[in-house]
Amino acid sequence: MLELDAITKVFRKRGPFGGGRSTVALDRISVRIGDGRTLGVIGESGSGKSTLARIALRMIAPDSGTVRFGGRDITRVSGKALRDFRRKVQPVFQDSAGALDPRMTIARILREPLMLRGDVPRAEWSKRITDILTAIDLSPALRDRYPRQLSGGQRQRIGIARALLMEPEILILDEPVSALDVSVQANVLNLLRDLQRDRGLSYLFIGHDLSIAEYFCDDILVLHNGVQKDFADAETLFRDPKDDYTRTLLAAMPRQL
Amino acid sequence: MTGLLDIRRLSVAFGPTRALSDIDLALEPGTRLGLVGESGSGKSTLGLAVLGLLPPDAACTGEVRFQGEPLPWSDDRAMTRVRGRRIGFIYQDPMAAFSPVHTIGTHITRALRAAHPGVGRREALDWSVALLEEVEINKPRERLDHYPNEYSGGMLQRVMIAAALVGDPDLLIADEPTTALDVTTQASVLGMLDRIVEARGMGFILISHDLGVVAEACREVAVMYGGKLIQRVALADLKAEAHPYTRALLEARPTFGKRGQRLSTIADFLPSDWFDDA
Amino acid sequence: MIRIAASRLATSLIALLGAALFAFIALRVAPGDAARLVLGPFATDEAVQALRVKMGLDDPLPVQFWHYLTSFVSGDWGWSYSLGQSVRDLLGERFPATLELGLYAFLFALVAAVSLAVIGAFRRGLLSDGVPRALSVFALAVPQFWFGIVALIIGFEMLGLFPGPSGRLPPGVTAPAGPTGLYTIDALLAGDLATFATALHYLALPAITLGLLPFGFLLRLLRANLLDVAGEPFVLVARAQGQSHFRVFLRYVLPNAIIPTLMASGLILGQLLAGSVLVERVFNWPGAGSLVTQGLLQQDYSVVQTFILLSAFIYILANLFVDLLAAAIDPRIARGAGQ
Amino acid sequence: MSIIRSVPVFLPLALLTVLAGAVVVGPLVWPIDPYTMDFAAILAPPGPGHWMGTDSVGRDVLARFLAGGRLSLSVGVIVMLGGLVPGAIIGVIAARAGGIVDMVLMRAMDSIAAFPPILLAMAVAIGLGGGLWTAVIGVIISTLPFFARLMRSEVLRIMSHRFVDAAESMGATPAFILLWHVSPHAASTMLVQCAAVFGYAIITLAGLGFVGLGAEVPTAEWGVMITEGMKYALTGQWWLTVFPGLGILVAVSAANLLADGLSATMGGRHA
Repeated sequence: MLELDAITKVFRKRGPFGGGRSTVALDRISVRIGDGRTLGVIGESGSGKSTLARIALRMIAPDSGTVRFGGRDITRVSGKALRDFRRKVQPVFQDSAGALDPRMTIARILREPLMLRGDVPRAEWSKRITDILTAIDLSPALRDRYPRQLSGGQRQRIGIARALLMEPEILILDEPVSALDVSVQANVLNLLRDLQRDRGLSYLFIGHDLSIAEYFCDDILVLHNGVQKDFADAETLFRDPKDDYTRTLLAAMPRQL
Repeated sequence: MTGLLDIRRLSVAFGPTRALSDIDLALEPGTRLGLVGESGSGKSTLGLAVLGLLPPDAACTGEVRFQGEPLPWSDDRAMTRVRGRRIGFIYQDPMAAFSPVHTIGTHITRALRAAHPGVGRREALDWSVALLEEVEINKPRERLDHYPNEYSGGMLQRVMIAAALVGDPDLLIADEPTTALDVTTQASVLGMLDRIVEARGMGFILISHDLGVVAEACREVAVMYGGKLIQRVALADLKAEAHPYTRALLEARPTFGKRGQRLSTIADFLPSDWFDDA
Repeated sequence: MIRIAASRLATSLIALLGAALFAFIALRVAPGDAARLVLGPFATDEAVQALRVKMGLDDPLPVQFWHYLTSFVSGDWGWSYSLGQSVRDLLGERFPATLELGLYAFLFALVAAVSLAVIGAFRRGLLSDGVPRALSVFALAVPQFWFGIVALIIGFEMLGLFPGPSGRLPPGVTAPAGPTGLYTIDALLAGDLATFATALHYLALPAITLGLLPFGFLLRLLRANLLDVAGEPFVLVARAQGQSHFRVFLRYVLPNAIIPTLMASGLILGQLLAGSVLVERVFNWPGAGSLVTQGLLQQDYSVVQTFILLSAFIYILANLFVDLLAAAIDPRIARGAGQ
Repeated sequence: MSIIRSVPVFLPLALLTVLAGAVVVGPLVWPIDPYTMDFAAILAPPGPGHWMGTDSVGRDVLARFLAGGRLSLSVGVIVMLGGLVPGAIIGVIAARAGGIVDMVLMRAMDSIAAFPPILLAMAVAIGLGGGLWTAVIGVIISTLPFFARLMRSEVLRIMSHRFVDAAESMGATPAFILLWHVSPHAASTMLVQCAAVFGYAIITLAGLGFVGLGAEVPTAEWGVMITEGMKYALTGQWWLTVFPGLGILVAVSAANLLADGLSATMGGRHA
């Protein structure tokens, strides 16, 4: 269980002699991720949703508020304690090309988590990689390809596979299907649902598309300029939005066909 | 009455890669057509081909007639008189569509004077102010002196719409005009396009990957895949007469009410040798 | 804008101090005897010792650095034993010749590079594309002093089209009197077209030789920038608005490509200053550069030291000027990221 | 490796190899010693026996050309490596440490870069007492900013990629990221820079030799040979200057073209 409690983050644009403007990226935001559920955080650009993802991954520390994992305060831990936490919470990024090192073959990319875990014997690596490729519906023959030789959907699956090899409890999905074509989106969303069911994973889903969020998430938090506008389970939110901003978002959605 | 646009057997190739194959597409005046396809379908290439703005290494065959006459692609001077005056164009990424070292006013007046060579500087300036007002930019006179980086994406997109309208074109081609924008901005830009196209009664081609976006502003849909035109159908008949690929596009979208169900994928509708991506 | 200017000024000051410190370390603290460097190999040990005291070489290093810096800034640049004149007077005397040469070299580089780059960008073809490319490869790889010699062999000795390596004017012609010290300009001011033409004739080969490196550098940079900008979406959009190919190039592509090219002006100034040392020797051009070569060959280093540090200062100030200019022209820098 | 097979890399590389082969093997095949004077054959034009002619004291120009080439190419390699190692280390430290360390290191590099390279090398060579090796040290110092700035920006660029974020999330240490992700990317960029610096070193040292600060008379070095030949250039003995200059031109063009070719070929693989 990952708990973010009253998280505040302010970004300052520093001028050469101090001063400068500051933007509140997150204003006392609290979320809980766990229990095999999916929490959606939805907002437009500048809403602070990506900052929230980075804090959940502890890539950055909040200015105030606490991050707890399994009851332990990990807001400001570093070094080994931070690395221990990190392997339990893995990211999947929007830009599937940028998330994979272009100079490495798929096999090498998938070897990285096994190396970093350190608890899987070297002799098992090859089998683990074959297994995970099968699990994400990709041919093991792809292992010798480079990322640029794969389609966007295939690359996104490799990103997911890499995260899974860490055997995490939580996946932070930062706009995982926004860059994909519609037909590929469905494949990746189906895969993520199957994985959640089979492996008991919990998800933090960051996105801007309400219809995907409604389909994919259990609970939804609506963010606007760093402020929480709405929070409810997906059905309630869509049937009976509490906040004006949520209503604006719903009204702005393109027609459903 | 002659048609507005008549594309006949249009093919485009970049070296060995075929971007478009044998496209036939005709538009009557006032037609509002959504051109839908996924990445690599050739939809943007089609838009640029009509304007004669494909890169020089593109090999282009076939013919495009505009208001009854073939478009003079090989004669760039003549095409210059078509672009902006008879066919307007809106580009997908407003942030990249403006030269960063020129003011918004410079951009608009240049577009204006390209469409109306006789217009003087002062007149162009007043006209620009009126245009910015039409696309709902506040304090247009001050705003003319601002640089693109001082505008938001939505504002820039509205300025680009204004610039595309200066020549009062008979056809407007918009290439993914809202893809780079937020949902709320997208809604307002689409609404504005819808009103403007309606009011001027011009032909409209909206290129998009999103059937929902197209449905906001068009009456007809043309679906493309792999450089080919799969089908063309009135929006109202889309569900009833959908080609299997179009069905796949519709069904694969996660929409309200599909909660908890498995999404259909393209493989559910079409044999696997039909498409490349698994 | 003021804030940007202030911050650029601060970094420039740091760079100036750093450059002075570097020169101080290289020339004063390094194992060689600084007083011996100034006085040359033929001075007596007593004279060297006396100068050591006068230069304060036995003071603590920070004190020495302070003296070094203040005397440099105040224009006290020492004495040339081989020419028996103060370095400041020497450089002042010779500077106009170098300035004139550098000016024409720059003009040649700029005009040739811009026109070739524009032709290459506007028209694709083997000739308009291959020739500029080959020329820039050549210009960046040819040793300038060697090119000068070969130019003399061909242009003077073989064809007789250009004057030999005999300075700025032929022996019998008196230099035009004028305020600038640049013969071409002084001659024009005096209305003396014949002298103007002669001076230009004498400038031709040295200026092309000196301008060769900046020419290759500018050509390469400008071609790359033009190519980049030509692929920008705003070029496509402007074309789609019915603006002609030529106008779009002139109005959108060129201005956007020129600004990053302009940022390299400091480097070009450095190339000209350093190049003048080599090129002036080949043509016996009576400028500051040949003064440096003379000093090097006679191991009279006072002029050399001053010239080196002066070039660094000029480079830093030129960069400061270019940055401020760019900030004034380019709204992205002038008004910050906006939004 | 497939990179080598691309034409823009292969051609200049082949040219450099031929040149290097010639100056290494040449002396074994060409029987004349570069320093032996033959007063019977002073200023002899190119012809059989002396393919590139002889100089003012009857030394064989071809033999000196080959010896000078060996010197120039080896000095090019020395400067390349001598600048690469400390420059790259400075760049990595600046990028990783950030803050004040970064500031100080980069301002120091700015200060060095403020001097036109050949003048900087001059200052160092004078300070250290002159001679070929002091000039080499000077040229090495002048290349430090190129390497350090490039390495710093490479490290920062690569570290900003998502795949590094992913590695950090998997518990990778900074050292692991530097070795596993940064170094393969940085290596190719540095390779391009090395090729360029190789050419730069040759041309700069020849320039220093020309003004008496690099190799000294009577060393067979291309810059010195041009200086010595300059006296005779306009009296008809063109071969004294033309051949060594052509050597520099070919070597430096090849190095620059190799740098361009490498960067174009490997550009496609960059993230």
